[in-house]
Amino acid sequence: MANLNLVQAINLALIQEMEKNPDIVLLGEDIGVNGGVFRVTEGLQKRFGEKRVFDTPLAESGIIGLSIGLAMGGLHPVPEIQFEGFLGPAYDQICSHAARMRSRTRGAFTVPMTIRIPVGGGIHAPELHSDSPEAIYAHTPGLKVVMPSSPYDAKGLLVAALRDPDPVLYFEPKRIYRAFREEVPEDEYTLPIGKARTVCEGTDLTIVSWGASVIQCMQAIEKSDKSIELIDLRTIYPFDMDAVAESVKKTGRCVVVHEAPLTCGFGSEIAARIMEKCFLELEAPVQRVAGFDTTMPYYKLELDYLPDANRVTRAIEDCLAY
Amino acid sequence: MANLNLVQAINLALIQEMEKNPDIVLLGEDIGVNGGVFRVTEGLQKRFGEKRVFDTPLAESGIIGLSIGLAMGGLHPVPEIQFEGFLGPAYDQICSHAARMRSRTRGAFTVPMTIRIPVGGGIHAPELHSDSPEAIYAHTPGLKVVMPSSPYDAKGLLVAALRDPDPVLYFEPKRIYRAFREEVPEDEYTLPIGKARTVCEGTDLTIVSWGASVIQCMQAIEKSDKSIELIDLRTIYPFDMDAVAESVKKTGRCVVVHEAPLTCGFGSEIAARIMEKCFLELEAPVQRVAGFDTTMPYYKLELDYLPDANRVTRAIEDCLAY
Amino acid sequence: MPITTAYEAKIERISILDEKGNFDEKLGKGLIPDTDLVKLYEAMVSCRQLDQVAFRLQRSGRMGTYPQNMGQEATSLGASYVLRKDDWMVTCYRENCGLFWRGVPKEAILLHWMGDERGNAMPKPHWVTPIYVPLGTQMLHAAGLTMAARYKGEDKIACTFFGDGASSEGDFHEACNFASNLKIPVVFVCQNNFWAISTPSKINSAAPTFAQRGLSYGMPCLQCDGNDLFATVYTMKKSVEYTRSTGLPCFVEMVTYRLGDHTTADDASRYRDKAEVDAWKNRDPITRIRDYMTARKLWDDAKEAALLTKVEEENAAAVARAEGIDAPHRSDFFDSMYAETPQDLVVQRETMHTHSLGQDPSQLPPEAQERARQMAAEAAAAHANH
Amino acid sequence: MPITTAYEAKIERISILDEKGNFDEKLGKGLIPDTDLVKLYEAMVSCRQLDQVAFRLQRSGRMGTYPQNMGQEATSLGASYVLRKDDWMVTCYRENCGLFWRGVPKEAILLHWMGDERGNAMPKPHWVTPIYVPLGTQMLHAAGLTMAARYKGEDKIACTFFGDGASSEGDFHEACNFASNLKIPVVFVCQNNFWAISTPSKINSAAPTFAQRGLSYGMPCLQCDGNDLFATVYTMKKSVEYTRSTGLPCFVEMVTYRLGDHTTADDASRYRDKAEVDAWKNRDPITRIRDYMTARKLWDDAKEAALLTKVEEENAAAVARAEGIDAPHRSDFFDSMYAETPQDLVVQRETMHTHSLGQDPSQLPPEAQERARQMAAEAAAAHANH
Ligand SMILES: Cc1ncc(C[n+]2csc(CCOP(=O)(O)OP(=O)(O)O)c2C)c(N)n1
Ligand SMILES: Cc1ncc(C[n+]2csc(CCOP(=O)(O)OP(=O)(O)O)c2C)c(N)n1
Ligand SMILES: [Mg+2]
Ligand SMILES: [Mg+2]
Repeated sequence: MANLNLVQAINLALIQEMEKNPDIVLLGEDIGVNGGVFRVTEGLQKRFGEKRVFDTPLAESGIIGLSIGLAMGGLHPVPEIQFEGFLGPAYDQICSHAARMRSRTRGAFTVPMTIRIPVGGGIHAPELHSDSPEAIYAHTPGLKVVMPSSPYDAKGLLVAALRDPDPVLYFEPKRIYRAFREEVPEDEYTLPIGKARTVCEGTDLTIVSWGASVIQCMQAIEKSDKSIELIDLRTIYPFDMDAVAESVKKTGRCVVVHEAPLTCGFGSEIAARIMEKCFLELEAPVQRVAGFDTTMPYYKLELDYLPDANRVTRAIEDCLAY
Repeated sequence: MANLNLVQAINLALIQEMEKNPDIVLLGEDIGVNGGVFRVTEGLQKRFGEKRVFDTPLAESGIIGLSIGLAMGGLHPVPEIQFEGFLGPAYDQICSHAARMRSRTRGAFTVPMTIRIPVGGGIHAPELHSDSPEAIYAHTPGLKVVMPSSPYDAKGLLVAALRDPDPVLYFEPKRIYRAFREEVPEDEYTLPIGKARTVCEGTDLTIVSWGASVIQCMQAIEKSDKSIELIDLRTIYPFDMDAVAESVKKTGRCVVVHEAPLTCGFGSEIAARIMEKCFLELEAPVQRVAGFDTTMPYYKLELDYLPDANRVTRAIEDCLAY
Repeated sequence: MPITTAYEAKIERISILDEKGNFDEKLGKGLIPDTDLVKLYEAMVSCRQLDQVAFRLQRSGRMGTYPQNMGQEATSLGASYVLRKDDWMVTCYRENCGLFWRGVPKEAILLHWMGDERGNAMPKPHWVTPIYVPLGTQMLHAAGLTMAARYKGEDKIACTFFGDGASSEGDFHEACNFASNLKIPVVFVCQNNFWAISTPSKINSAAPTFAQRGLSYGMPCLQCDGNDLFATVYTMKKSVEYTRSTGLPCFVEMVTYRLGDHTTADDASRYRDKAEVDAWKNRDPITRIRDYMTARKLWDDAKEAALLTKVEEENAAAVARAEGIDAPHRSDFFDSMYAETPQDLVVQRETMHTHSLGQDPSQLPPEAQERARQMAAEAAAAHANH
Repeated sequence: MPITTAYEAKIERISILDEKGNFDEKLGKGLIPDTDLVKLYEAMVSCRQLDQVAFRLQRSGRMGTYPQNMGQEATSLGASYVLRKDDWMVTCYRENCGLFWRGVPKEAILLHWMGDERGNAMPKPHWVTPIYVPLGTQMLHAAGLTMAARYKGEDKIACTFFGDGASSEGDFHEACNFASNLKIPVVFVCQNNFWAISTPSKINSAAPTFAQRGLSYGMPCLQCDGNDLFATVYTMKKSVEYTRSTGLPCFVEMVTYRLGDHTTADDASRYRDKAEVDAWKNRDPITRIRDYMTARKLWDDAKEAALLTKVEEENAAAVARAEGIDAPHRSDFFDSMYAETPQDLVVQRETMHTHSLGQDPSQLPPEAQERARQMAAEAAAAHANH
């Protein structure tokens, strides 16, 4: 058991799985000697050699396209995309190829691959370094989409991803890379992809969130005198609708919180499903606390854009007042 | 007034606007001599010359990136992407650049551009020729997304797009390119981007749809003995929530129909908004009739994947039975 | 010396058996044993005949859009002949002749164009990837497949094919650049057939050759007459030898011509001159070999007639196999999405004929559930008749 | 002739004032008038000093991540000096020196890195585009801007800058290919500073030069010593002349070196040797010109001292202007999304401090509406203090 931050937990998971599985290779921009711009892969090239941990040319489509080939060829590549804003050039390889390879070949070729991507705002980064594109990939059948909100979860989910036979987008909320530490077992464990975690239980209202926003939700809950249940989805696709529905059937009210823009954000899917599954139990419309439908602003205004505890609190109040 | 199909209506709109506005230029793969693989730009190169209507190298990111520059430089480019499946390579230029240029430069540079894209299934096409990615772009602030469902609408909406100061994705449902004709005025008219059309009025239930699916909805309505209101969104973003909410407040029940996969499809946004706006009036959960959360199959099974009148009918029944 | 030379390059062009029948003994002698030549010829004829069969299938509504290979048989065949059978061959959609030479069943290709994914479930032992419709994307997979093989200690190389048009895609650049800089042994073959649908190759490259695309990455580059099987074989031998021995990529342009329409959905007469097509008909890769073999008494009219009968039968049998396969079951597309189908997808599959997607059937009153079951039964019956 | 030559190419390298002070009279004489040389020198010194100022701002929390230009001043400056002021200059993020030469206000660049979009609202008359963070994407815009200008009958050209790393992106390939085949007059300048963050340039190209990237498109290509202002000016003159007169693109590699960290978020000592950096310090473009001017009596210590005082004042004033601007209002990011803000966005803007997004405030009971107003007031007060 060690007290680790998110970066260290991921690093540990990579080391342990790479030791077990010689087919895991890491590739990306600056992940080798430099250990990645966030130091997530620090020390790994030294430890596993340049054949298993290597820098690539600066081209995201290339990184994913090459990884698809590696995966089709029997390895489990772990490409890093340096920031979520640079998923754009790789969109086609991810959505038209990685996501479809198993289905278009009826299983003859598969793409076991874990794409690691720092995601989200709040670190005063330059443009296109603070976005939250998870809904785009949740809308693309054939992918799995994971986003941890703590070091413990990060390790367990990453190990699961590294053993998954299908392509997983593993989003790392950079805002909490080093925000806090927690006990992370040295011992092997996995957290199943597709299962949510109930962070705290409550009876008045359910909050559903994922990634760094979970922290803002916890702050809002702390300040509130209501009994609030918080569900951390952990996996965006396939998502644990059973856990959400069960909770909302109990509380009758729900707030969904995420950083991505409101319209067609993953919150809309959660809201739509809650209506479908809990119609008769719902006492108020599901409230969404999300990024606005604007481009993520440069950092002077990023805190005005991102959901914070205040906005979550307002939504709780609005929802309960309904 | 002429009796035109969708292809002809678009062709006419292009001709008329190009005659008025010398800054409109058309570019894309095979749009010149060949008139496009669907013949939408037939005759335009002959009419307007190679300077205004030109073939490009085979590279979608290049087509959109060049168009962004053309637009920043004061023209109104109309790039064609040959099939929606090939938007993938252009995703980054559309979402990281076209969509953000005005906001990241606080208006110093703008991108008035109309991207024409054949979209959707039902024509027995090869792989990646039958998808419906509209939700992806609706989730990207800075873009407008339009999808006509008839020749009349096609002309009016395209003229509006060609006069819009911001980037518009103009999706052309290829399934109805030549499926039927209707009266299309020669005279100038526009249909405002952001306004829905009430196709038929009713009191028992509201159907919201767009693009080729509108036709399936009309078939289902014809077969039904219920009083059903059909709203054709026409514009996916910004969408006419007022029209939808007003209708659902009246009927209390709603079915949304689209070809794209269910999860995070635009139907989820419509459903979530209806819950927000019409919570007290809703008598049943909003039903979604959509593509399944699978890759669009090759054409042997495409009719089993696509929403059809039968599935719409089932949803109507389910919703009314609730 | 203020002006110095930073870089110099030269690209050679290979031609052995030209369209007039001239044969270069120095390069060509012993290159292809006579017995092989006959087999290669037969393979080209068979591929050409399948084109015609496919065309008719499409016209009679038994197949969707189909891209003919006519005129380009010698390009992929030359490569396939030279490659080891366990090298990867990562192609686009106009390389049937090379694929069939490796043993890819014809019905697999037919099924793909009949709109059936099962045509892509290529048995791995052929070391080929399925047809790629999105252009330019497969070269990166070729690089990855080869790197994976090397990682596992296999000495495979890959050969990847793409068109003049596809070489304009950004992924083309990234694939060549990755292969060169990460030292991945891939032979990149640009099949320049002068057209990308209606777009002439000069719009895809204003440079004098497509071969020079490889100079960007410092790769050895060769150009050859792609309608000359001897030249494609010679060029591939050189290239494969280089790539296998150095572990480094190289670049080949095969100059050929698409004699047919782009696909069955295209009408090439809209955009290109008959004269141009006719000129290229005189450079047909098949007649060239036939004339050469006839002159060398390896071939005669009787053999030709027998061959035609044989390939017609073979191809008809392939069509019968492709058409004879059971229709995929209606929910087939759910089953290969993930190794393990997520619960939500299972529900979608199970209720696809009974309920709307968002519906939790248990929420419905019993009469409605019953009606849903009836509708499903009716729909299934209707489907059985369609 | 079975083996013929399909293509030949040669790329020259230009160097005029080398690191040892050797000056090539033949190429260099009269190339830059002395009065201009002094001004160009001053511009480089000023840019270098701003780097230091920016570094300190970042370290003291007054600015976000900042990429220093140190060591590369002669590249963009040489280009900027040669271009017409109404040619487009479409750069990445390490071309401050060239931008300032055109008159781009320093506070615009500072504001960008201070996380404020208003720094990008570059007044059009400078014919520059804002800083581009996503690599490789701007070259296509350069091509489009130029094509639009030509369409309107203007004889502008564009010059676009990108790094050795960025030249690996697919969009780079597409931009060069479009410019070449569609005949768009763009000078493509690859600024090879040997590193892309921690990635050495050989991982981005194993070829002997980056200049040869242009051969793929049949463009004329030149390489030059990018730390030699005379060489960059000479090379740009040749290139601009070619491009303006033919309307066709050409390609330049400027070989330079990033003396600083990649950005203030980087620590280059993790991945590169001090010895390498030291060697390049001896090739500094600024000292090279100062020594040359000193030798020619154009410059002396007194002038240097006066210059340093002047640039310190100027740069401090620029910082003051950047920091003096009013904070953007908190909903500023709503206002430039569309020419006309959609109604739904207007609602989001107006309720951003009072309600959750999905909430239609009129649905709430009066007490709740009142509480919302109170919370908004509190939040505004908190914001005013932060
Ligand atoms: C990414 C992508 N863009 C566009 C298309 C549509 N398309 C299919 S074939 C073709 C032309 C291909 O030309 P080329 O690469 O020269 O191959 P050829 O058909 O001549 O063999 C086009 C534009 C596609 N399949 N993929
Ligand atoms: C598309 C994209 N991918 C990744 C990054 C992250 N990144 C920023 S700078 C950089 C290295 C750039 O190297 P180069 O092009 O040589 O320019 P230099 O910094 O050396 O001037 C990287 C990888 C980015 N900004 N854009
Ligand atoms: Mg071609
Ligand atoms: Mg660099």
